[in-house]
Amino acid sequence: MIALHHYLVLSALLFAIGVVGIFLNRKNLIVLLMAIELMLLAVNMNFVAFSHYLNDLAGQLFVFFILTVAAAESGIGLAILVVLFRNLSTIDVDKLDSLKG
Amino acid sequence: MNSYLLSLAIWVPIIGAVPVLVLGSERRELVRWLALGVAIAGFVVTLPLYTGFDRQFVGMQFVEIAPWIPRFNVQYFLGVDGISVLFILLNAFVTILVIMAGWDVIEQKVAQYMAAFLIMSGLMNGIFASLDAVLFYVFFEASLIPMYIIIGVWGGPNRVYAAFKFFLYTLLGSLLMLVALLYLFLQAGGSFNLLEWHQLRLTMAPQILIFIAFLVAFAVKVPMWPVHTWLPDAHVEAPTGGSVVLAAIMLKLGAYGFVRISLPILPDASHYLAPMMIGLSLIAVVYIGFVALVQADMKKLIAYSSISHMGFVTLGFFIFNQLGIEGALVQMISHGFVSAAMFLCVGVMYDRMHSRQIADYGGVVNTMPKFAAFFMLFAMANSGLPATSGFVGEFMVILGAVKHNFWVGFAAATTLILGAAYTLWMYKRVVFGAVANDHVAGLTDIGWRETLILTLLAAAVLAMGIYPFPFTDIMHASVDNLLKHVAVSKL
Amino acid sequence: MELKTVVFYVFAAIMLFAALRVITARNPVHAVLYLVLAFFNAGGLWLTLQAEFLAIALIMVYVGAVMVLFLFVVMMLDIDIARLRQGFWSNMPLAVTLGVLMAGEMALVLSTDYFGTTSFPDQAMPADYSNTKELGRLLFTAYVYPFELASVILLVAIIAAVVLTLRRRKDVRHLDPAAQIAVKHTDRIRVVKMAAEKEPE
Amino acid sequence: MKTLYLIIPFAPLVGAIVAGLFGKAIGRAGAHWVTIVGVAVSLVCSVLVMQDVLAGNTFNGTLYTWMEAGGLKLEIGFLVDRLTAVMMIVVTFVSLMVHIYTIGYMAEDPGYQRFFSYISLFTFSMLMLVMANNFLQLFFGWEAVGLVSYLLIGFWYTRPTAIYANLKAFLVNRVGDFGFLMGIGLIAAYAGSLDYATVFAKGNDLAALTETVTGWPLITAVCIGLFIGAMGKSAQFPLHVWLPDSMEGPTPISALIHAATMVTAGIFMVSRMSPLFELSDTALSFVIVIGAITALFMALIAIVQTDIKRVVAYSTLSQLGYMTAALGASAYSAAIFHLMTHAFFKAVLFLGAGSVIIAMHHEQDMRRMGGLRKYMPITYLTVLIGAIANAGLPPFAGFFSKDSIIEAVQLANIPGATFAYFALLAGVFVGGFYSFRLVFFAFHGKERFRHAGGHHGDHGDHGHGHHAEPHESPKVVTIPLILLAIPAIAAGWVIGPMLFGGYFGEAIFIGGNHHAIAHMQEEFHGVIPMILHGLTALPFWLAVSGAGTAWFLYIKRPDLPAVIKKKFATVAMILEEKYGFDRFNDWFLAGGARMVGRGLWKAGDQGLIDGIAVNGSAKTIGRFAGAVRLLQSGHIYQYAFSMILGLFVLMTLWLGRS
Amino acid sequence: MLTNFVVPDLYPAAAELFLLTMACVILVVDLFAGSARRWLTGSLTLLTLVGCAVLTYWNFGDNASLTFANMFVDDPLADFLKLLVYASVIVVLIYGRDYMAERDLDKGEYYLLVLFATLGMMVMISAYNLLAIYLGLELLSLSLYAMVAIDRDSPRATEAAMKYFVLGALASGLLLYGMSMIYGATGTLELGLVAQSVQEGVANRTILTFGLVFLVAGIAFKLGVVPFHLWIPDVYHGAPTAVTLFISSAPKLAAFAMALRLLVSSLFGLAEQWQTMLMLMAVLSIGIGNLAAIAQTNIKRMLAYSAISHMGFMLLALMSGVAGSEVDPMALINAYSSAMYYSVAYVIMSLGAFGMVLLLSRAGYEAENLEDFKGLNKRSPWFAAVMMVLMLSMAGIPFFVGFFAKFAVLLAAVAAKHVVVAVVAVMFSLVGAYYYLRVIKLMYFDPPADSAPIRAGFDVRILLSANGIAVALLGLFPDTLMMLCTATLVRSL
Repeated sequence: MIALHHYLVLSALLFAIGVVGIFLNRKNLIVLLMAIELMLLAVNMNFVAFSHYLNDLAGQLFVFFILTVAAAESGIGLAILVVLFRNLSTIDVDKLDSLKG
Repeated sequence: MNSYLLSLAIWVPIIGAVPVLVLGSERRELVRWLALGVAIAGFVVTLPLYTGFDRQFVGMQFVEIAPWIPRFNVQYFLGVDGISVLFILLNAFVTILVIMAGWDVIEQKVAQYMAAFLIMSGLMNGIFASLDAVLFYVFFEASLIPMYIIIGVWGGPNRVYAAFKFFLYTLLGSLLMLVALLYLFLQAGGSFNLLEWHQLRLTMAPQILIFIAFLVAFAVKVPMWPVHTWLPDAHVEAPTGGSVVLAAIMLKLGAYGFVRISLPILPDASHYLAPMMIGLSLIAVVYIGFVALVQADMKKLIAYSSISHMGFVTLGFFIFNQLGIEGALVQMISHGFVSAAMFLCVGVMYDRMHSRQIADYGGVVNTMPKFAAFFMLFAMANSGLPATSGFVGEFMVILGAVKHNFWVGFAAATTLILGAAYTLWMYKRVVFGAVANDHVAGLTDIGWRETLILTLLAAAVLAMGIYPFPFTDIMHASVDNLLKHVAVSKL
Repeated sequence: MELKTVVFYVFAAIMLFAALRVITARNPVHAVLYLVLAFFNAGGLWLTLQAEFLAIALIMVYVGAVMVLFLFVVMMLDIDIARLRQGFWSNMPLAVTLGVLMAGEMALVLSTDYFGTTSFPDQAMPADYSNTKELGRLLFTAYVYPFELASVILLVAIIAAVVLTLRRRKDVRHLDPAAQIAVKHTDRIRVVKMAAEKEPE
Repeated sequence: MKTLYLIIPFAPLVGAIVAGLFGKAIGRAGAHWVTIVGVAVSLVCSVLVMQDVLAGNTFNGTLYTWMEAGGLKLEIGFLVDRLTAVMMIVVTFVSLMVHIYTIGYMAEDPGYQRFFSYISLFTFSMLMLVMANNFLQLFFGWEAVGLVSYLLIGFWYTRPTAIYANLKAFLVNRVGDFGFLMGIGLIAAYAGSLDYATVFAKGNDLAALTETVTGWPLITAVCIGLFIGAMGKSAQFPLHVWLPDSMEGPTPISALIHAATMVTAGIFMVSRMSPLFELSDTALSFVIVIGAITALFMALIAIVQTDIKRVVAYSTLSQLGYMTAALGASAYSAAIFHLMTHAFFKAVLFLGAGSVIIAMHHEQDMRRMGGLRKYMPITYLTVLIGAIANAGLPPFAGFFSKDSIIEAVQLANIPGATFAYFALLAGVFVGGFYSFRLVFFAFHGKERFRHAGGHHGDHGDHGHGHHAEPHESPKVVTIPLILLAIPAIAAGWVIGPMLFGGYFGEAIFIGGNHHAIAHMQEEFHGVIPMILHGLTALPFWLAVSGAGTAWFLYIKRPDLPAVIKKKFATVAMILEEKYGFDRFNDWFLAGGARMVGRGLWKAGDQGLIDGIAVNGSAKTIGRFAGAVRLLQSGHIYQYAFSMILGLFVLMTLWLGRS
Repeated sequence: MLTNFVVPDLYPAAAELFLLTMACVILVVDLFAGSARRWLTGSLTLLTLVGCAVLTYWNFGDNASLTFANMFVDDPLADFLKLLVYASVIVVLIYGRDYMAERDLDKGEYYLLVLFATLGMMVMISAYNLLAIYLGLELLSLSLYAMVAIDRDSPRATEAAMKYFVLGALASGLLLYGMSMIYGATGTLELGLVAQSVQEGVANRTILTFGLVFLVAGIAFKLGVVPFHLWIPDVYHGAPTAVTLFISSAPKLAAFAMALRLLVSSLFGLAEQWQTMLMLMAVLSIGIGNLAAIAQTNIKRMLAYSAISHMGFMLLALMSGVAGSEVDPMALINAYSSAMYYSVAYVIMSLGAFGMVLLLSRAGYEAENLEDFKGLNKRSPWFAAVMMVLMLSMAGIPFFVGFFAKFAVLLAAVAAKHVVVAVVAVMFSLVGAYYYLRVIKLMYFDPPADSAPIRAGFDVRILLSANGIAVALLGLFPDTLMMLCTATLVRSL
């Protein structure tokens, strides 16, 4: 029998993978963006599961908006990435350290 | 009894500084006269405080009260008693001298210089007149700003270090005080009224903690050993006027804080910690006396001597007898005159020679006899010679100290020897002797403006030494009341 | 074990594996594709939760649009893949330790009885229940405010993308609508007055 | 009558102010006239007061309230009784003589007006001191005379030795004042008043108390404290070191201040405090021992001095020791009596020495004098008188006073009196010796000054640069000499009324157990019998033998001193080094203080407080700041890591709680 | 649950609607105006903000009204904060105008992004639903990411934008996760219902606390407090100064509103939990912010670290509402109004400080190093004085507004028996005083290194002067602002 907590634990693991992806990756900014998508997916999973088990559609609507926003966010993120690549000719995360101290 | 005298004393110089600043440093002569006018006006408005003072009345006089920050029940609450009234007069008086002392010595940014002193004068009057803790604190801290600027802009070669040290050291103390004030506010059920705080009952532990918070604030300002090291640096680097105000007024703020805040609000902690306070004061007197002896820089020497003299003030407060407290207050006022005069004397020489090193001088009396005479008088006052103001306070405090504990008096009295030793040894090396070098040979004696300044101070020093009665008389009722108050436990 | 359970575990396992590969894949193109896989599985899981609309929307929006965009960018930017993988393992232990600790802690909290079957029983929907219809209704009634906001956010994304990436290249001919509209009739035709031809002298 | 009292101190003060502030305007003559008139008025009034006092009127009244605090009322006022009257006469008389004498002595000095201003100011201060009716004013005058002495010793401020000496004088005096102030402090604390009358009235109560903190018997502590003050001012061992150096001042000063008046302030003060001292035998023992030590050992130093003024200076020290010993023996009247006679004959000696110095163009070394007798007869005569008086030979003034002191000490019954007696006796011999050594050295023998041609460089500003024969000094110099010589001879004859006639009456109090004076009173049958008795007594023969030895060594066998000196080189060196006090003070006290100061400054202020606490904490903060900056590495993954770590920590902490 | 669409009450959201409409108008106008008539875009933007202010002021009521199915709340607090937001955005636009124009960055999009960011803040401020908070936050953040990168030829700016973006996305992921937990535990997204559910003890506290941790992390990121602060210095430094000015001002108010709505309005039942979290972060922020600021040579970075410490102070007040477990309404109001007062004061000071940096910058010259302030007193005594006032105010020296802000905060902290925390805080602000004083030192004690005259538009001069004077006047008469903060809070909570 699959209960709510199955979904929650699954999403927690997914969230953790996303988080680890962010600081594990030191070379490629795109993977960073994808790790963020994983995190958001985990959140979405939570909301959908709650929505189902609470029998309340608000959660699903929230997910709807998260999807929208995430798409917009990806767009901006990629735009920044492109600009960055034009300036630095690299998307190496390690090279992004001119601002520090 | 509503009067606006205290407000005038505070705001006349501050508001007067605005046109001075607006005039700008281009029109120097005009700026100078205007600043002098403001300073004199500032002094004139304080005179009724003395003449109209009711000596028999115990409480606060010339009270002004108005809501300021109703949100926190902070009031614009001013008033003076016998303890504070003289300092306002002293401050206004010294301001005039300082403006005159900077007359043609300061050529850079004249307007800012004059304005800084005027503003500082107003702020310091505010400290002495405040009866609301927040108002007190605000004035207390705000007065750091002009002094910081004065040291930093018109100071000597190492002025930046000195200015920072001055500011941060003092801020360190006052920030702790702020926390203590807030605590008291809450204990008092939401009042910042110092007079109400005087009635506040507190248990021992908070009393001691609050006392220590206040101690840090006031000790730095006094300055007491071991938080005194900012003073020599600040004095050495500050321009003459800055040193004068610093020594004459600013050091008094800390000591004033003890009588106005620490003692009456925290009598039990004060009694409990009195041995420590006395110990620190005595260290200031003896230790600093020795240190002053070996200084090669005149200003530093006088700065150390200031610390030593202020040690007498704190000593006087914490022996809890009338002689001690009144002696300390008298010492504060006297030190206001004497240290101001000493710094002005060094300033007179510095303006001509651009050196403060004792070793660069020698035989100044040959070329500047008039000056040497004034300097002698002030040097003697600094070493506590009877018939000068320097004697009165020291004498009273020593008598009080002997009454309190023989050995305390004994240690305090060593200043008789040390004070004379460092002051006169310096005097000997600087003024006496044959003309030491061509620079000294080329010195010109003081001009009329310098003579006027020094004469005013000399008159004050002698008057106070020969007839201190008017000075002590005015404080009797208040000191009496304070002592009675301090004797009652708040536990 | 009923079918739903099996389906859950299968989808969950594949999704986690895909997610792990996303962050560990050497080639960013692979990473994107693994992410697509993860999204597909997530969609499957949402179907088990009777959220059909979102499941389909996820596939359409993400796989169909966002991931394509990602791929597009990956392809467009000429990235030296070999160099990108250097030094990957050096920070692995720390990252994994923290990740595992965090995941463990989160799982510990979430696997409590609170979210068990007793307090949250499985919801059985009526047969004629349409998830899409209900969502649609809500979206355009109670959720009209966020809906409008979401549109503004998309507008911002458009503006941002334009302002950041649009380059007016000098060597490419382009149209300027502002100039086109603002043009005056006098600019279109220039009447040139010419002097009559001179008589040869 | 009150106006009269006011005039006495303030007439000189007015003179001093006028001469000091308007010296340039009124010129030299103006300056000396205004001050001389001031002092003269003072003297006249003092005489009038004396008459009044002899008529049995004493005065004790307040001028104004100086200050009031904590139940302690501090006032400025006068107490005029017989003791005061004597002092007033002595002070104003000697002062007047000095004023007149100065006209000649300082004739060519550029600081002429300043000098008159100073000595008039001194007269004022001294009068305030003796006329005080309370401890505050006493201390007031006490310090004021110290100040003027400081100014006068350093009068020639370009001389390094002079400004060294004046600083030394001031500081040593301050050491004494320190003790004095402690005494006053104890009085104020326990008697609650600084008024003489009130305090004396409480004397017996005070005697029963002990100091609460130290556990000392109160009255002893008070008296020793006060006496330490007297030791400073009256240059008693070991605070005597300033007096010989003070001879750097102009000679009139040496006469006025360092022989006749200021140094006797201590003697006067102890006499004034007799109601207190009489209550403590311990204090009296202390006094008598200190006095005896001073009397003998300072006299010994005088033997080896060659500077004419220094001989006189050490002789003064020795004589002050006698007075102090008398105080210790409760023979206050004898001390005051000796004070008075000493004032006259020591002034004579100093002014005579000054006269010699003028004649020698400011040469003070006796080895370059000799045979001056025939060039300056008046000076010679007066100096001889002074020397005889100083040696204590009858019938000159010194005999009476000195003899009384020795007798009183012999009769004293306190611990230390026996030691004191023998020390004083030895001192008499030494006194006879050095007094006559001076006379013989300077006025007899070979005329050694002729070989000392170009030796004027020392004091170039006063030298004339020509080698004229020495000649008698002008009248302004000799007249005061003569005027002073008369009392130097005759003043002793008032011993009867003064010591035994109950002259001092209430002014001096002697405890019932101290009966030296009373005993002597029984033995005293008049001046002549005393002289006759004196001729058979030990002191006389000791003095005579001292004088004889001097004659033998300096007239008869002038070659011997050098031989003796060689034989007893160690002793001579000890004496010439003045027992090493100066060296010790310079090295240990002055140097030590500087070392302590430097140590505290460098190690305490600069090292510990500034170095470690202030700059150290600033540096530590700076280091922390640098470390914190490193956290900001610029790498996204580290930023993210920090965030997640923060989240993890929060999560762990708070989930553990709930 | 609604079944049919009913037109909601639009009046409470009049300002938002107006702004959105105007944004669309400007979008079109700018397209046709072209770069030659950029002033038109700028003026329209300003006009829009003024119009919003009028509408908001007109809406200013005594009580809260909900609309849009309880997702939008219009209460005095919201109106007050919005007015402040408009004001600071107007100031930002005026200060930054020349800077952006000189660098050719004053594209129409810049103005649009500013407007949309403002809309995002307004949404956050008025949010009464977790979803609305999220959307407002994203609207703001996305606009800001784009603004930071607007100088797209600058490697520094794009680097900053990238960092901001990645970390911001991470933070919103955390926030969302927290929201999902709150939703799961309480079954609702509406703040009022969440509060109700928490108070009634229906929801599982463990889960709530779990969600709270994530929420707090998200809020902390937006405020920029340790350890979620690391983006602040880099973004402040890298962004064009005019954008830095924007980021450092109004969004702090929005973040404050978010914190207040999430923590106080909805999760007050968990106050004991979040208070201690905030305390930990506050102390760390004050400490690390001040320490790191000392070591800076770049004034933008320095001000960034100072922002971190200021936000720490703000948190100090926010966490002082409840002493122990007892709830005293007076103490609550004191604490939250102090926090609000502090935020407002900080925004005013920050506007002035960055405004000064902008004032000194010229075409092709960024006056962003501390050294650039050298000898300012010689070059312009008046602006040196303004900067001095700002620095002293930031250092918390009276008579300036910064002091009373600190005062109110410390009072709240001491009242909540956090005396030790208060002492630690003041000790670190002593450290902080050092670097503010250093700026004054450079301006007053040092000779100028650059004698170029200061040129700026008349309006900039007036506004900057007014800014400095405001800091001083609000210090001399601090009561009005304090009372406003308190009054709006009392009527809104």
